[in-house]
Amino acid sequence: MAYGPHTPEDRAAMLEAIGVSSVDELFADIPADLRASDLQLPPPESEVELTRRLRDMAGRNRVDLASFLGAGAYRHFVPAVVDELLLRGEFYTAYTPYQPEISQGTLQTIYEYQSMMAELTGMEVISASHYDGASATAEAALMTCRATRRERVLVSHAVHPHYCQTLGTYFVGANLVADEIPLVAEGPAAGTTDLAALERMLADVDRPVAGVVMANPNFLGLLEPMAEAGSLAHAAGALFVAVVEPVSLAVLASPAFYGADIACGEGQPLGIPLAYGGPYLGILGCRESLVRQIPGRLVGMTTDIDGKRAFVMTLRAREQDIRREKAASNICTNQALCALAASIYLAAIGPHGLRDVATLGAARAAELENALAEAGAPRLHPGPYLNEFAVRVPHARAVHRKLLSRGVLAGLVIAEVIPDDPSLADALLVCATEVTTAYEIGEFAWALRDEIERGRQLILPGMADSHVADSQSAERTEGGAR
Amino acid sequence: MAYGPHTPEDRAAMLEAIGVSSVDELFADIPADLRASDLQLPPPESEVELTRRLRDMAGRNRVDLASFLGAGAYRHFVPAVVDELLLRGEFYTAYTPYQPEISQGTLQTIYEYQSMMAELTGMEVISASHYDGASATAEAALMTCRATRRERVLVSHAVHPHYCQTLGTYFVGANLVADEIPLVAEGPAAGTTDLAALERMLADVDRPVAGVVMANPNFLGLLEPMAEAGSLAHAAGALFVAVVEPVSLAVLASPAFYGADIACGEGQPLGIPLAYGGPYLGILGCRESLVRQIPGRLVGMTTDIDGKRAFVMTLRAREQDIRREKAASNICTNQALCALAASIYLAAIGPHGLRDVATLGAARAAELENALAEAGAPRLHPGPYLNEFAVRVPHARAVHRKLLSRGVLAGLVIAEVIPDDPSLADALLVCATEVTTAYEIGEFAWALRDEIERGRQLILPGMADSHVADSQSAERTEGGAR
Amino acid sequence: MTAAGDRLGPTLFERSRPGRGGGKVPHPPKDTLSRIPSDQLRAEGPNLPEVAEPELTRHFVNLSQLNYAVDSGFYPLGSCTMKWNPKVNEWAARLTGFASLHPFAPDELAQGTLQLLWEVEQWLAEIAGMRAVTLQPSAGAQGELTGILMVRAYHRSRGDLARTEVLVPDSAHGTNPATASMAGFATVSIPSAPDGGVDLDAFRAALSPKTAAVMITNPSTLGLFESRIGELLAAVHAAGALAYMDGANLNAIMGRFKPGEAGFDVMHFNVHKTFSTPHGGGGPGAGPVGVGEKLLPFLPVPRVLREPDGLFRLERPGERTASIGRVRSFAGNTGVLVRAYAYLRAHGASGLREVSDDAVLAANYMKSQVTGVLDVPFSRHCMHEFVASSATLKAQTGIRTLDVAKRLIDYGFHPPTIYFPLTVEEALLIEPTETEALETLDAFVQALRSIVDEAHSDPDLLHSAPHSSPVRRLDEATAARQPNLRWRPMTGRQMPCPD
Amino acid sequence: MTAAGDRLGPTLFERSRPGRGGGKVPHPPKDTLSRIPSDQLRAEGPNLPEVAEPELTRHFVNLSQLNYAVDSGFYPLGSCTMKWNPKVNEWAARLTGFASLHPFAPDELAQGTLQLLWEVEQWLAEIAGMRAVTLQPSAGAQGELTGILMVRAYHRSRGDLARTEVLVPDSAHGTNPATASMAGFATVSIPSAPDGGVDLDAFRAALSPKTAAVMITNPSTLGLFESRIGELLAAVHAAGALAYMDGANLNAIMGRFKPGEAGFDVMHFNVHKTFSTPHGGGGPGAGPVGVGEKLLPFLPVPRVLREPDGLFRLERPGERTASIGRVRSFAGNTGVLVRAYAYLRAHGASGLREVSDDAVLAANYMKSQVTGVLDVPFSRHCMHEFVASSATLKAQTGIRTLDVAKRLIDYGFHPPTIYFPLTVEEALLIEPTETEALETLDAFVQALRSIVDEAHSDPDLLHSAPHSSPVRRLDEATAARQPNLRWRPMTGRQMPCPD
Ligand SMILES: Cc1ncc(COP(=O)(O)O)c(C=O)c1O
Ligand SMILES: Cc1ncc(COP(=O)(O)O)c(C=O)c1O
Repeated sequence: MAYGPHTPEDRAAMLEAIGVSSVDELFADIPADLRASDLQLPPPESEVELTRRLRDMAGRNRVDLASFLGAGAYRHFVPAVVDELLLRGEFYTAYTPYQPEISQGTLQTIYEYQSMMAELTGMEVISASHYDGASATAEAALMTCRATRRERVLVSHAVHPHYCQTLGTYFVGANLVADEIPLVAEGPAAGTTDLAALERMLADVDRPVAGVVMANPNFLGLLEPMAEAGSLAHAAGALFVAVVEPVSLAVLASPAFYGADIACGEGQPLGIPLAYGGPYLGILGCRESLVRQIPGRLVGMTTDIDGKRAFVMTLRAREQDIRREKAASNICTNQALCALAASIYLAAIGPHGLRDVATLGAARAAELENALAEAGAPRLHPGPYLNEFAVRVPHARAVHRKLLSRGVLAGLVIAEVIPDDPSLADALLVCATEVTTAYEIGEFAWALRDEIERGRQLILPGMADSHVADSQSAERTEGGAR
Repeated sequence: MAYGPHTPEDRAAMLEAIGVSSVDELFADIPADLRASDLQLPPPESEVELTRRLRDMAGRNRVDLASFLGAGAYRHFVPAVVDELLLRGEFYTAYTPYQPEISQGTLQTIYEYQSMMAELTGMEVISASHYDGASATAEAALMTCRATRRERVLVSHAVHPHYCQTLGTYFVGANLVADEIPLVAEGPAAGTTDLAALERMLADVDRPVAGVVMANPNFLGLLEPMAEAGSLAHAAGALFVAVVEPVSLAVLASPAFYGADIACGEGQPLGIPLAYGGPYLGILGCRESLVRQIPGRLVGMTTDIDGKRAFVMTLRAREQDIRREKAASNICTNQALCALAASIYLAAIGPHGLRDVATLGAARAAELENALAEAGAPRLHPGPYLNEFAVRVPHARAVHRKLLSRGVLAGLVIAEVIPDDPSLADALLVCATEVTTAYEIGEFAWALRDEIERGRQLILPGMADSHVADSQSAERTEGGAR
Repeated sequence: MTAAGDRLGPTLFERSRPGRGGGKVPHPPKDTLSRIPSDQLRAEGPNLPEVAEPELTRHFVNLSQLNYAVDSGFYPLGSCTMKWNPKVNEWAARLTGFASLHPFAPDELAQGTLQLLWEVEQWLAEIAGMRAVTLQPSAGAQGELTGILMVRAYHRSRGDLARTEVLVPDSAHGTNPATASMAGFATVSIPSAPDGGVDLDAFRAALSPKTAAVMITNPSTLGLFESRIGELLAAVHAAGALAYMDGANLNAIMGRFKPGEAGFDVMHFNVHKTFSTPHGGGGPGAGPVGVGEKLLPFLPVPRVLREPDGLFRLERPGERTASIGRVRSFAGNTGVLVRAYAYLRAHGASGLREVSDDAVLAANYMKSQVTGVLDVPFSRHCMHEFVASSATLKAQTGIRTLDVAKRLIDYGFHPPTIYFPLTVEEALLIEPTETEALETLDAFVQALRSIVDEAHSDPDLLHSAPHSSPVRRLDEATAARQPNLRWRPMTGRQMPCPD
Repeated sequence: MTAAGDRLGPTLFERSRPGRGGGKVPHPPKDTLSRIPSDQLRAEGPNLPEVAEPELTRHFVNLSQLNYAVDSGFYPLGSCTMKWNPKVNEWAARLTGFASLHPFAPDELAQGTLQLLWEVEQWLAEIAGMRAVTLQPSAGAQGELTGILMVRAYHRSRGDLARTEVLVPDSAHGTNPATASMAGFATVSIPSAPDGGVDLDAFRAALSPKTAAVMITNPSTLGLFESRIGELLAAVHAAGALAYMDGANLNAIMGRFKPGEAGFDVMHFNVHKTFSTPHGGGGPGAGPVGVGEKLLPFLPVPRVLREPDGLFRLERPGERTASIGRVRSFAGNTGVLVRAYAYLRAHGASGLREVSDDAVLAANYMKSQVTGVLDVPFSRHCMHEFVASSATLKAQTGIRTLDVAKRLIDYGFHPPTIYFPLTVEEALLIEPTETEALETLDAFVQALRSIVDEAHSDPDLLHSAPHSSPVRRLDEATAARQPNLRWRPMTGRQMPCPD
């Protein structure tokens, strides 16, 4: 066996001590008629072969394009110190700090994570940690129902679609209701949550609302009227949940500032690799009064019997191993190592560095906006944004695809993720961060102008749809796109 | 400053405590007329910019070719555990274990290195460590002079040319003499050290020989008559120095077995990256009787005052910090981290694994020999080899160059390193290791056959030389080759 | 300070000084944010620590050394499977092609990862004897939720709305009942029989038309194979309910028992247990779910599909309408699954079976050695772990399992899981795993023996243990009564810094 | 065992069991070696340890924790410059393009590394005010040898064979006289003046037509800038000798003093000191050498050349015949130089000057604080380090510098360099470097203060220190008298295993 220490002699000695003559005897409890058929799997591979295979597979991913893709997961610079420390076996091969006397490393780093996230969000209590932004948002919404003993939440249509869908899955299961708040269709607030609609929905006395969930920046990159929305929610006796992006909190108003009761979001931008979607970090925090509703681990400061300062898991009566069916959630294994990554990242980059990261992203995004507008792809919405925005591109899907072969990953074809919203058809969601270069922006704009130009020349009025259909069937045969 | 902790307040507080008003005052001892002109260097770079620059530079190296290049530095598989452990700050950011009480990690690993190298070479004493194979060989040769109080060593022409040259540099400085033992020109022993010549050279009573230095396998990959040569050396009162390749010692007779007094060589194959030549690891070991002549660090086992087993640097009276101008060598900073890499590698791969590494290399090399012979490039020498050998290729330099553009790094053009030996003109030195694949061998053979074919068609008799000259001037304009 | 001095250190906040750190990111143009309305901007920057990289590194290096980990010693934490985490897996997950791939990357840019995910699904399906596997759930508990939501969807799809209960044995892990609640079901607890298995009569009695599913952990949390599994499954299916297997202990039975073949309808895997991905101080893991034919349509979106031409793609939104939907963003904990893939490939069919055989062998060996030292309530062969108990010791000496556990720390070992499962008094759940050397197992048993001696000869030594750890027993009561959950500069309430 | 238990462990050999380990390499065909004559083959395999990867990892993880390192605490080891080793440098050196490049790769495949080496040469030349730099020497000592061999070649090239002596101040590092010997020269030791500088009269008296070179360490090993450097250099050159600067302490004077500009003919750099490359438990480092016009022809081969078209190449054999030849294989410790390059670029002109300023500032600050605690023999401003002495303390209490040093370990610090330079009685050479926080410097001084108090109040505590380290003072005498330099299974002589 690849990593085991047992020699044939070791095995023989153990069998003898047990008093059996073969390992098979130890499996006697498995009923004979239920024993497994042979494993139809390949033979073992040595590390030489394995590394060759893995290197080849990794090489079949293309990560060398100039990428403007964000949409909930962001390319950021990660200082080298982060991974070197994460690779310390003492951190990554330990587990939940059940024995605090020999887990102070994990415990103190979790406490520091809680503290730093509390600073960023302004929340009093941060739990460490949840699976990702989507499940943290679902848990946040569930919290509002437990806290208010109401059964309905309102979720903005501009919350990340994956979060909305996950929340929906969790809510269906729990026999709770999640309704969608529409967006403003036109005018200066286009693309942000429709506050008038929200007010109407909150006014439905037969269906009292436990919580209102909105994202800032929202999925389309736009800044939302969070303070106003929070006031409306509170006026209706509902809690207000802010879905936030942690890097942006270096410069944007914090959830506490605009009165959110719960903050949640995706921690990936804090030093965690993109890795095709995970492991990421679900951020979840709340006001002090909600502390007994919050799911997940909490570490507190205390002393040992000698009076030395020390850290320990606390308020565990919310957790499944103690509370079982009455627990705040079933979460057990969490994303502690990702929380550690976020802590090291934040400490390494520092508050001023984080501000620079957020601001540089905003600066590059403004350059990108100008370059794309000149290339013929103006913004779709007029409102303020930080570093991500939607642009209108005729035949977005086809153009996006063409740009791939020119080395540009032109953000997200929004219709592929939100297929049912006509206002978002023919739009790309693009983002810039501190690692986006002027050269990449130039390449994108140049190639885009060229493709838009060609599109104008080739596609006569009325042909647009069939063109899209064509490109879809082309995709099918190449097995590529969604 | 990029990594410093000092804030302006810190600096002000320190200046005040010192009692000066500016840092400039601290440099008052530098005579005014000798103060530096401004540094004409670029401004600092943030880690974002720096990593981009370094990634670009690394990308400008081409390491993706099918490589058959060895010649003293070998491509080997390195288990992942090696680098993960090397990256532990406790190892790589410590220094020489001057304070053994808080350096047992370094000390025990050095002791283990000494022990494992002793097992491989059969030597009693291993010093840890020297810069590389070349300087270790030079130090070994110097040892023979100190031990015998003679002033002349004989070095086989088939010792790695860089080692011969380095030894020469060291010897010229020390006013000592190094003479070259020629190789057998023809017959079954062609390419190995000429024992008859050695015997003659040893017989020169006016110029008594301190040591005889031979490599096994030698630079041409051939196995040498080490036992016979050792006997000849000893008969003449000289010491016998074996230059060895450590992976090969898993299967080849050890220096102790054939009676060498000193073993030296390059430790790079033991888990150390190629890295364009360094840092590598100079291996140096000797018989117990020579222990006071050996330069470099020695760690011994002892106890502490409580009787606990512990390790400590010992026999330090050989070293420069104690012995100054009478020291065995001026070596101070060594290659301890590379010695640690070798230790972890050896322990990870294990004795059977090391045997497999050596044997797989030999197996692949035999396949390579057959494939190249079929392609029209037969071996240059008939004698036995392990995993490296020379082949005859017409217009070797030009063919080698052509193969580069076909993705094959066809070993070493021997004439580029040993320009003065007509028997080695038009020859390539090629090697295979456990990472060489059948596919790579196939590519090499196929491309080589093709180039040899073309060469036959294009080059009329008599044109060969001008062709070479042409290709050299082509090289010049492209600025590429040596 | 590693090798010397006090080993506790200040927090990052106490190490912070205004103006320290920096050098990571170029400075942005000054007026960049002026285009954003000022009420959207933060008035004051977050009060994050400012530390230079040297201090930062020492902080985390020294903290790490306060941890006990698999990489430092024996960690027989029952039910958690603290096996060796191969280093090549860490290398693999960090390959740029894997690590830098955006989750919304078009399929054609993601063929390497998609193939890997697809292959992991095939391997897991074969190991479990299931029809298909989803890799999305982020941990075992989320896998449970996914599985039970599929059960719910299945019954609803048949118009069967009456099934509101999930049966859970009393020895089950806390996630099982918690999951049932999250999925809107009432939990019915089933008692254990004296042999540690499920009480078949009680089980049959609890089954009814209201039963949506039964969640069985097999091998159970007592480390025992459920030998009446055939009868249990027959009864479940006869009642029209579905059988969920909590597969967290699959590491004991690979190549020996395939849950799907035996009749389970759905199960989850814990890759951070069975397939060696690191536990990360609490996570991340991954909790794939395997299903049989019945639940196939309900798998969460998106699945990884292989086209006839051999290329791979993710399911598109709306492509499979019966699905329970998403349980998280994107495709799953891919980075964890890369590690699992490396483990699967390194072992192959024979190696995986050997993993289970060696895990069971080591556990039975330890059990044989611990018998006579502590109580060992179940005498039949165990699987990968076994329960011991200090009940007799407590009766004789007053020494509790907690004291034994704390004293093990002084002997250089991580204690086993204690007071779980809840059904055994003064329980210690001991799981040696297959990657521990015989000498290590022996040394641990020897330590237990010495501790039992000490319990008689010097009980105070145990009451006050551990003695050699960086801190000693903690004041957990104050921690809970006056929770201090975040650093607050300058308030009277917080504890003093140890410096 | 990190967090608990005894922290010493057995050797790899004691952990070995026949049959453990493996799984790394595929098995070769059986008869592969039959083509090799049997007398060339090894009869028995080497007796290397057989351990599985989990044991292996724990072995090295636990050993590492027995080390004190810059990454764990303050390490003011004078003369060695234990400054922070930036982590991005480690990342850079591991980039595949750098790490996997074969040293015989044709130049066209090596443009990235060649450019990097070429740029490092330019940066170093500018910093030192030298004409050119070779990056080949593997460490400072090899740089010294290279430099002195060039001096030798220079005199010989002029037919001047009488120059057989090298002058070395008595405070010099041991490598200086050892180097002179290796290069075939006799060492003439020059006494220090009371102010710590070279005694100018003694120096002038020693200079003669036999003087080949003088090796001056500047700043000196006392941490002092050689203020009479102008006079010294003038005298050297007037005598027809060359001036070698041991530049190991260049970290104090970057941007403040350029040795080449001032008149030095040759110098070496210690990149593992000045340019932050890690010390690796003893190495590797790199010792580039800079030369002025006179020694240019003698630089070792191969140099890195930049062609007019902007491409880079290595010198070819025989291209420059005056060269002293090779001092090692291949191009140098390239992996170390990648790290140095990252450091140079991260700092730029302003940062490098700031490095030196902050190093000097920190040293003078500590000196001001240590004054009055221990003797501080030289009162003028120091450079990057300063000498203290326990001479008075010893006279008063019998406590030696060794005891002070060992006691510092208990306070969580690595001791300074002790008993060096040899010219100061009971010396402690303290070098804080520029990367230590003010609080750290203060804490160290505070520890010194406490120790001095203890020397009066409780001297035995110091005689027997350290008390908190994994082992206590060692029996070095036995180690030297009966050297045990390699593990030998089963002999009576060896010490028992601690397990
Ligand atoms: C039996 C059992 N079921 C379920 C779980 C929950 O898995 P996870 O922690 O991955 O959510 C565990 C984990 O420890 C377990 O042991
Ligand atoms: C002043 C001085 N010169 C020379 C050296 C030798 O350099 P290296 O150890 O790199 O060989 C040192 C190293 O410590 C030194 O401090």
